Amino acid sequence: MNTQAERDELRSVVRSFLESAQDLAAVRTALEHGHDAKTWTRLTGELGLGAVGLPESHGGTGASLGDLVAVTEELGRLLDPGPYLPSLVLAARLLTAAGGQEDLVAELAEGRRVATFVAAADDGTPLAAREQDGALVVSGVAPAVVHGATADILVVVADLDGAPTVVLVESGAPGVEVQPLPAVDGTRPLAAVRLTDAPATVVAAGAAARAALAETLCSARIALAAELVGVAQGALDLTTAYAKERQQFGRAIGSFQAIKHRLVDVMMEVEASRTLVRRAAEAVDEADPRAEELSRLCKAAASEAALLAGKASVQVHGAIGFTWEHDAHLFLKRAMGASRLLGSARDHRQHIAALLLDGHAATLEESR
Amino acid sequence: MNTQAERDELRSVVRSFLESAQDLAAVRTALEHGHDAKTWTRLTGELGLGAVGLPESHGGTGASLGDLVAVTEELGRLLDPGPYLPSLVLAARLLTAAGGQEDLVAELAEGRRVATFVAAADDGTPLAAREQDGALVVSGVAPAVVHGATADILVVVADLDGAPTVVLVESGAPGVEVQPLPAVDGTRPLAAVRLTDAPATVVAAGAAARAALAETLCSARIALAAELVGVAQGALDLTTAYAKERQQFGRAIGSFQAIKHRLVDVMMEVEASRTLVRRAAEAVDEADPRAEELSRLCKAAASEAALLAGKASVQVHGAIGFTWEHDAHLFLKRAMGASRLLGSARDHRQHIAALLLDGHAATLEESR
Amino acid sequence: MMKTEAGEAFRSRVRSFLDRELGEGWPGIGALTPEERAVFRGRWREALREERLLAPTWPEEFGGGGLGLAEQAILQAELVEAGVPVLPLDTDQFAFTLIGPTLLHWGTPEQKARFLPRMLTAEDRWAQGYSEPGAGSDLFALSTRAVLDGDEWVVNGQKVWQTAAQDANWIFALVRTEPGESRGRGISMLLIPIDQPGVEVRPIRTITGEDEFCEVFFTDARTAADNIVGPRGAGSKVALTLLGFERGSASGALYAGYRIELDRLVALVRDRGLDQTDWVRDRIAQAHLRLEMLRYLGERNLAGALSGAPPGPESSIIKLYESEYHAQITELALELLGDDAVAWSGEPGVAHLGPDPLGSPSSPAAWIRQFLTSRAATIYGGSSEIQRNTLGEQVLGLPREPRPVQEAR
Amino acid sequence: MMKTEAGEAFRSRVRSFLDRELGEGWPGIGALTPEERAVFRGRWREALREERLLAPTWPEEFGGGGLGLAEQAILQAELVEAGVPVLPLDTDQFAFTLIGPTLLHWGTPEQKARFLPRMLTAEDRWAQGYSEPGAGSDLFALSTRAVLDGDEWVVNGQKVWQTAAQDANWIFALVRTEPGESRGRGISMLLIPIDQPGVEVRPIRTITGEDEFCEVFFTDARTAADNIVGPRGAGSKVALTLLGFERGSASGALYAGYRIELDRLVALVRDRGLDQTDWVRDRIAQAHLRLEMLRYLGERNLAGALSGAPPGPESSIIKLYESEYHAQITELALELLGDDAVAWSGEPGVAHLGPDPLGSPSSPAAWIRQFLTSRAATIYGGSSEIQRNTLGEQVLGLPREPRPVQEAR
Repeated sequence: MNTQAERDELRSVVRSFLESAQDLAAVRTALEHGHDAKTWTRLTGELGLGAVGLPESHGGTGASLGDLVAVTEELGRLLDPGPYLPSLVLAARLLTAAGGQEDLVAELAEGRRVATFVAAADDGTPLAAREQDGALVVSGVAPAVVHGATADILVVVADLDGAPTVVLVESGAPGVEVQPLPAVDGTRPLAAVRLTDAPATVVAAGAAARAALAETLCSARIALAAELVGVAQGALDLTTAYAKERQQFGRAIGSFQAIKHRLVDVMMEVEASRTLVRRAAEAVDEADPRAEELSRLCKAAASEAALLAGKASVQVHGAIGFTWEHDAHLFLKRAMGASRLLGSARDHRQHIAALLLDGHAATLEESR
Repeated sequence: MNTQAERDELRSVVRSFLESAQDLAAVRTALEHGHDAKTWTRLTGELGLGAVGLPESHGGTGASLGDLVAVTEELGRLLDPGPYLPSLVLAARLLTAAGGQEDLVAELAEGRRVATFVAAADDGTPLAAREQDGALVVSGVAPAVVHGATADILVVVADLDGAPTVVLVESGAPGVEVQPLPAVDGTRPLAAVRLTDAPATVVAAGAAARAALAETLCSARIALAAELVGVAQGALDLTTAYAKERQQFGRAIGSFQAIKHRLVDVMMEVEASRTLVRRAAEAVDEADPRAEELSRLCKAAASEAALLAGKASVQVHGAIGFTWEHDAHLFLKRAMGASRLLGSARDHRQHIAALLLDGHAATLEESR
Repeated sequence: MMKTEAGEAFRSRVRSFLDRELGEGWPGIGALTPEERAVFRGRWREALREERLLAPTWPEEFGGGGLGLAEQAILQAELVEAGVPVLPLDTDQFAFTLIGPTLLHWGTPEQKARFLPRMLTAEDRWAQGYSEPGAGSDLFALSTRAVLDGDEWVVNGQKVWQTAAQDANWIFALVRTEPGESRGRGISMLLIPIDQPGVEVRPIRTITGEDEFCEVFFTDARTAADNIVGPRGAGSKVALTLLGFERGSASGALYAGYRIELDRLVALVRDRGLDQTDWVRDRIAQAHLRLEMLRYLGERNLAGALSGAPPGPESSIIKLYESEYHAQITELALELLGDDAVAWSGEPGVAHLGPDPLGSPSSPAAWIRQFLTSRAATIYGGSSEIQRNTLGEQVLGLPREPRPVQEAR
Repeated sequence: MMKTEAGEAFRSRVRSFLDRELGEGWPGIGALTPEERAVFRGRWREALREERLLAPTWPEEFGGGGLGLAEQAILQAELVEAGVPVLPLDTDQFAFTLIGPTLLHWGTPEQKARFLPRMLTAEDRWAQGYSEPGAGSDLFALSTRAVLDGDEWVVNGQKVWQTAAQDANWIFALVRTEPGESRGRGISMLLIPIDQPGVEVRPIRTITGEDEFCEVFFTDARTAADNIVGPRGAGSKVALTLLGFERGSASGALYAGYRIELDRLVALVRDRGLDQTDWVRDRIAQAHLRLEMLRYLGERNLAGALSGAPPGPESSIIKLYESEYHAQITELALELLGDDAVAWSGEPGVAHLGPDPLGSPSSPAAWIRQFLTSRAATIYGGSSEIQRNTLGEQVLGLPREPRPVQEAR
């Protein structure tokens, strides 16, 4: 695990790389043509950022979620359109948690192959697996799979005779149908994936699979919350710069309280969410029993912060912020997509209410 | 029914009278000693304002709710501490709707006697009535009766063998116990009323009682909503005047957008609520089937407008608004009390949701 | 709203006309395919024009209906409720709600006779030229200029945020004609033909991915000297006059449009089995309440206009309520759609601005588009911030912001 | 929060002390009657002082504990969690969080030796004299003045919004001593004895009906010439220095206090059978989320202070979050109470400002009082509006409002 100073260094590596290799004009190219494979392999392989947060046994730099969130926050801030979330946050971590698969995880970390996470819903609802002629096959529909159309490998959550099972399916295998969707957030492509008796390899089953899935979703919520904090910060930076420059009625619009206070409200949510994300990552790294709860709290907070920042950005920019050519909408739409992924703020508040009010208060008591 | 111009005239009669006879200093006296009986008899008897909205058969000026809301709005604006709501809006109208009782209603209208409305909850939940030695007696608790400690007569909703019944109980009768409550809103005293086999006279029973109660509560919600609009307007006026005068950082604080926009938001809610109140009163006067729905809509709207205005008033006034000597808190507390009486905004939204979503859509279809 | 006998007779006439034109089972224009819709718009515009309902309040000599505000209000509400457009072409809103009324008020007899009938036939299709890059909510901070060269104005500059300028062949524009004067005082309103070499129209793609806006570039563009509306230098007064026209008449149509939308949202709630979910119920009830407020504020505004009462704060309040209502209702729609709100799936929506008309789909694609376009409603025609300043100063009488030091010197 | 060995050892020491002093089954000070509370406060203050925990970070020579920020933070959180006051007397907050630290930083050796020990013994009980009628959030718009007359300052003017001045015998006040200078530049900080004919203290009744504030009138009041803190004319700098002291150390106590309050609210939810009501669940979850945000912002602030990092925006953000959190939670409480929220029934609450301590009643009277006092939290110590200006300008770097024309000239 790194110190905060080392993390800040990691953060600035990501930032400098993306600012030079993939500015928002390049992100726009990705809206039409998908992410740039070369940028992706440089980011993962050359810079080694694909290895962050993965254990050394799997070619990683150490299983620190605190490090990972430093990376995903920066990816969010610059609207990275690559498959970091599905391949490295979801698939690679699930494989790692499930055990084995060191080589495949190392390949993912180096950006040589890309994987994604496939379930009937992104809370891990399983597809159906069964034995057929001595081999395992999987069937079912995953309605919105992140980077589903470009991934090489599908890491699938399936149900085999009532037991949760993590299996691998090659995207080119028979019985795999992929239908790209017109995602609102063009920086993160989606596809519907339909499996029909697709041949699969078991990675883990039963209690091990269940634990791996829970652990992965918990970490992924936090990493995605960090991304949302980055998105919110990016939108806030864009808007603040505009409010300083843009003159109306003889003064910079950022001098008007209506604008100033609105941006302060955004900033407060961004700061508070970032703090919560870092605490949640720390909780995972320290095996704190509150990690699950904190993962939901920070995902809820960051989702709302990013939506608030995206809406404020469009509004404060005025008519120019309503055009395609301006970048404000890219942030708003990324917020719209990412705030729903892995559970909305409302979904997570429902889980929190159950912890607080339905007698599962143990972890909360511990918190004091 | 009067024209809007005549209503505006009515409105200005109430306003001029209260401004001269009962300024906020006098209202403060009422906080300690109860409302001034002389002002009350002048308002009702001398000015004839007690007769507004009651039919001529009962000594009224005509059964127009549109007229009545012109009066109650002004009473709210000047925080009148008298028993207009319980005696004239609730009791007198319930007696009138129930039929008969012309003399008593005329006495109430002239301010010679004061009545209040007693039920187990202010949605008309009944107390228990039974026959005892050939006479009717009533028992039960009404936890918060408006002007309960000073009323001469209790108009009680009771249940007699499963049938709703409206009965009269003299406040001095045996079995009547009245316990004043420390009301948050000191301008409207409350008391817990406990009846223990108190002797009662039947006014109406069965379907007639049920209809009279529904009609009365519908009208009373609207009249109370008008009062809340007045309270909100009074708070807004006070605050706007302060924001124009009060200098900070070398300028009037009302020139700051944070203050200006906040007051505009209050003004918008006041205007919209007032419009809705007038439309609801019109609907009652026209026997529009939407009257019930509109009564709930306007009570919900006006309750929230008054709370918004009261809170803004305390905040914009700063520390001075936090003192007892300043009038801002009187408006906030009146809003706190009146917004709960006859159902909160949330209560009414629940009724509206039932109309919209539980298949009782007939009246809403009619509305288009 | 008080119903009058004359009004109800007119309503019957409109309904008969609608029955005749639309026939049984008309589902609303929202249910048509884009191709059907284009055909229908043309046919429907012709029907309105023949019935003299396209410009109902204009004098009959110019092809108008000679009707009053009350009838216009009834007409518009009936049309929206029936699911047909009030102004079928995108350019019609500029012709019939902006430049047409302006010409009726300020135009010379020649201007009226020349331009008004051609608006009805759509021989002239109008674009609006107010905003400029950099001006934003500050309407009079503009720099497009025109100089008189013989009997023609020569115009140079740029206008932006035009909707529908692609289809227009004329533009009415605020331009600076008196360079010595500052801000509001040196501006005139000119009518400029678009089909000339000096005018270039370029589309601007919006947040929804559609080419809904345009930029218009003037490079030595020319228009006849007498194509000026009102006196020289009076352009800001001419432009502001517009704001008083037809006060309140659209409020019934506004309500009808949002009611159709809320009905669609309630249907979505039922379809998704969310009608017994507490938070959904509360939000729907709240939306209904806000919509009824909007409705009666509109009726009050119209009633005031009909009775000749001086304008109250209703118009500005309505604009603020409307834009915030629509932002909230479309946010609610996305919340109801849940995970389906991440992709533009299903049939696309129909309206450029404001709610989708009767018959429109209740798909994620349609609601997402409404969510995004509703972001613009708090910007167009004076941002919500500016509206609040105006209300605070004009209605509450609060002091204006101090001017910046530079200007005061 | 990173736990350290030294910190945990100190925590154990505090807990042993608490066990020893409070014994088994201590219910929290909120559970005592007002009379019991008054007695307890005195006894408890004595215990803290003897343990050298009343001024934990002050040097031992003045009666302090000689401890660091980290220990202070642990101490305060442990005390609040245990339901005992950190600063038992109302005047103690002014002594130990304001004038004491100011004297440690700016005071002469004589001032420190004279005043600090007497704060510990409560021989000197302090009031704060910053605000004036008419100044509000504009801290330096003050007009109380002092002139040097021989070896004494003669003070005339009025201070207001004092809490606890009834019990105080000294007041530290910002006064204008250099009449030529404008605003911030002509101000000094003086220490003035209250027990003299020239000082009159009058109570001000607040919105809750209690005498919680005071006005202090100075009429030729006198204090020794050397009772000035820092240089003449440096009063605004001296006053602002305070804001940097003890950065973050109270955050754990802040969290503990609000957690105790939220637990009480959750108990109320259960008592009223509302724990399965959807909107209540959502609001409670949201409250928990906001409170955890507040908690970790506070920890981050403290961690920054401990590591010597430059101050971030946390302090101002925390103040805004806190005041808005408290306004929201107390509004929720009144909503939960429903019709019971109309009367001051049940046991009264305990705290003047901020949440009621452990053991306090969950009655309508207590929650109504909290609702009303929480209105003040968005006003005290710089209104929320001022805080947002400061954050916008200092953290986001947004331009200041233009100065009014009068001032610019």
